[in-house]
Amino acid sequence: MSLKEGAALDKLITNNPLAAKDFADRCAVEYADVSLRDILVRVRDYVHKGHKLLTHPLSGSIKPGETPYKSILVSAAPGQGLDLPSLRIIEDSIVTCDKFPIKYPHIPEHVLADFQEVDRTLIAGALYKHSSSK
Amino acid sequence: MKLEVGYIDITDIQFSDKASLQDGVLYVDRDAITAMILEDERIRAVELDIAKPGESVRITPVKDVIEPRVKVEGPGEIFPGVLSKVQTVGSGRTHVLRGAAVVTTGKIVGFQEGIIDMTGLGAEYTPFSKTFNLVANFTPVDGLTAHDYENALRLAGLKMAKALGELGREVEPNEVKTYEHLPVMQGAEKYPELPRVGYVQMLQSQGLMHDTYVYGVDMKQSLTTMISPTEVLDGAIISGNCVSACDKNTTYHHLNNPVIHDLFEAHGKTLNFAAMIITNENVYLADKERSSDWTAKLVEYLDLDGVIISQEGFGNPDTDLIMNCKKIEAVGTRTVIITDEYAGRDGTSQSLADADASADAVVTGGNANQVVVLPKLDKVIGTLDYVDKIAGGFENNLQEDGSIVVELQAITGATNELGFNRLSAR
Amino acid sequence: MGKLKVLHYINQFYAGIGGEEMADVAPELREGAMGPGLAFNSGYGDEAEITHTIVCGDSFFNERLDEAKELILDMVKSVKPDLFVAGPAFNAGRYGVACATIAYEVLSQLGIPVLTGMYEENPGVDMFRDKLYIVATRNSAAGMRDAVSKMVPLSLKLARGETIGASAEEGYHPTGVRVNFFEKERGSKRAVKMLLKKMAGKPFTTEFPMPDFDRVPPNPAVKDITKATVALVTSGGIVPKGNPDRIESSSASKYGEYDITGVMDLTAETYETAHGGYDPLYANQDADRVLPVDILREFEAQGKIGKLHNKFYTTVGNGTAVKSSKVFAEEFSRKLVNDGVDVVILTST
Amino acid sequence: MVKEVERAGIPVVHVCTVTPISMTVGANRIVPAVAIPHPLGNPALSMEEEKQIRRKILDTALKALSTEVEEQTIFEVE
Repeated sequence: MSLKEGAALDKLITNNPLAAKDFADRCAVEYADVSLRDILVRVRDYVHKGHKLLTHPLSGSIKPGETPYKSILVSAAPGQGLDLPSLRIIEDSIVTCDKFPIKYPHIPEHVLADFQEVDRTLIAGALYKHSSSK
Repeated sequence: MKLEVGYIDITDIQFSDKASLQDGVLYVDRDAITAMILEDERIRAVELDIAKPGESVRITPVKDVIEPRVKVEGPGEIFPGVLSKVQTVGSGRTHVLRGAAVVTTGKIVGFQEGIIDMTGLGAEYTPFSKTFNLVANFTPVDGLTAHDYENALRLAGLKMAKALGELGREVEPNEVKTYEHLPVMQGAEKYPELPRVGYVQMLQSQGLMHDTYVYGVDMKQSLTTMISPTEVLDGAIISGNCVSACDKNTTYHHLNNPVIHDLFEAHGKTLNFAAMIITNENVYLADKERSSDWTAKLVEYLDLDGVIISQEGFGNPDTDLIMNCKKIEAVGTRTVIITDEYAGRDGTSQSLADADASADAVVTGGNANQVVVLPKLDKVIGTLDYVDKIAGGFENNLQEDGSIVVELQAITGATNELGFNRLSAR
Repeated sequence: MGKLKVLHYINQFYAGIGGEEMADVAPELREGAMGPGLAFNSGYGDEAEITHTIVCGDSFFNERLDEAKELILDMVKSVKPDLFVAGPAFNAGRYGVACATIAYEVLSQLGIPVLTGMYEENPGVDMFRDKLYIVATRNSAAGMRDAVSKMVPLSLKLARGETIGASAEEGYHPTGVRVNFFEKERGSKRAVKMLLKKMAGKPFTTEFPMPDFDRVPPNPAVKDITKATVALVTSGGIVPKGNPDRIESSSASKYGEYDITGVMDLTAETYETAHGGYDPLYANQDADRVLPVDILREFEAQGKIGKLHNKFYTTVGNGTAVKSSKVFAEEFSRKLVNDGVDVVILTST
Repeated sequence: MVKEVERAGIPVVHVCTVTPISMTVGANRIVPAVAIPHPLGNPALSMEEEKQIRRKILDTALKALSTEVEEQTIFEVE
């Protein structure tokens, strides 16, 4: 499984330090220590600029408001115009996110580590399966 | 494929020196089961307990629920590709310990979910308050990764169910039902007047704690495919899904898939249950497009007049559901979808994360955000440590009087999207 | 506790005054029950009693709305009932609108529990279903007995402040608020039945209606745009700098109405966006990119349009969000009509 | 929102970036816009070029309002 020479890497927008570290060689990682909702908003702004959403923003069944972490893949370069399915999905995801209040303002370290791991595996499944093909 | 299922009604469960099943009473040899579980060196300790309907008992955090079954005649064994070699099941005869269940609990990660109350308000929302449960609470060896632990726990639960099921091998069932799934052409010839109906089951398949296995294969690795519904009754599909307690499908749900049962009940009378299709719910959007394309292709290829589509889990599967529905309607096949809702605690928010005009026939398992107050119960199997941390719990939701305030989403099976329950919403 | 005191609202027809020719009669307060009220009273038994009835002509109510509302509210205040029941109106459009309108006034102004009933196609249902409970009835007075049998228990629950079950249980038109309840059959069974009906082309009822996809026919084109008053409306959240009305960035509880008399150009110093649904940078730099006041002033000066309306309306509608600002739009559309606006340019992000 | 304006009896043109959404929400006269964060502008261009784009879009909008339509119609900007 080798990466195409010279091909631009897809962007991983994440607030999960574990995913940022682990996938640094496979994607253009844009890490920020912000809220899950802010990650969705950053992704939305990319979609508005014409980038395509590659993974579902509501990956996993852990609700927004429970896990603080989110990693989302978007295409490396903006495409020709707006990708409508991407738009619909990201905007509906933000609406959905806003239905869930933050439940745990203080999460113990070991639980944070578990949340990071689950978020990481959700993206790993997608990345390792798809990085060899388009 | 023709499967006879013999249902043995379980009326009580007790620990005993010797395992047996007599007059509906399931006698469990605690030491033997413990020893069997500890053969897996990843598990350091296990505590076995019993929870019966009506008892003041709360089980949490629940990982999986499994019904004991045994293959009496015909090829393969129960849970093929996982506990036994890969061999096509779904024909011959299978015995079921109806009314009994194995419930697994244990800390896999630092946040977890799944409440089964055997009495009180919570009991009304979970089907497992009505089963006689053998509950296993696991502790792993130190340093075991979450992946390995999930795997160990999943296998342990299946082994327990298989061991209990074995006790019913020679028992005369209370009821025997025959389920027959005909080859496509034969079915069409036999029921030329009846509409051809299919079942599209969407399986959760996203990653750690979010997976489903079919004959041992991780469903996210598979394309949409076909299966005989009788295979499902023999344990071809098992749950590795531990998240979103209210709308995940436990292995028990798969074994007793209500859509399969109700389609079989109508089969030959008002419809011809012609095919079952299984598809996945992956994270990658390209996968979602591909899998739903494939679903619609199979539906068209099988010339189905109508399908029921069931969902599993929260959030992104709404996208798979709508894609499947839209594409299947587009090939001219009528659909009914089964889902649940996250309409907010006051019921006023947008229920689904996706929508389309073609989804005009929806069955709902209810609003998972509805808040319920569960009374203090005398005994807790597992731990309440995570009640604060489970989906649908709130921080500091343990009240002074010992009652807990949770959303329905914390209760195992409460808003099931196979249509297992009577709960609905308008 | 004594009997609950019920005030009943009916039209001229059900009061036995007459049909359409008598629809102009003014509101009148009478003692006791009459017409359908008698059926209600026998249903209420010892629990409650209609002590007074208000009769009002449908034309009077709909044509002299403000006057009717005021007269009737005064009557309600004088009676001080525990419960206000209107109709049922079945498929009578103006009666249905009157029942729902006055019931909503009584509920919102006086805080008295209210209930009405009508057929699903009665326009009163769509106008008020999200504001009060409206019992679903048949389309004609032949369904009176059925309507009363649903309205009596539900109205008693409302009067006593009891928990109201789901629409399917209580028999009211769905309000848009999702309420859980236990069905008689499990979901899979309901799915099989629904599919059989759908395949056979028979009517079936979805348990979750998808968001509204209805259509409104297009209005005729404007005859002469160079004489027309053009109003600007935007869902892009453009507001005066500082967001004086504190319009929320999403799911806003209000809309903005702003005067642009004399405003020739929107600048970074004077306008911004309150919208949380897109990257605000570009709109904040130059709000004309969302609300094109600059060019419309130019057009106005060149005579390409009659004039630019001196107010614009703004919301933070999200392009894809289905729960939109329908109510706001109804309200400002009425203002636009009253202000003599000929055409609207609505901009969305 | 556009439907409520139409229902009130005022001809309305929807200038909207995502025309399929405009179709979904029931607009009858639709003019495509530039991009979501700047529907009637383009920050990559000079101020005067941006205004030119805006003029063209609004000219199209006026044309749409002056044109009889039977069904949902998208008026492309020339």
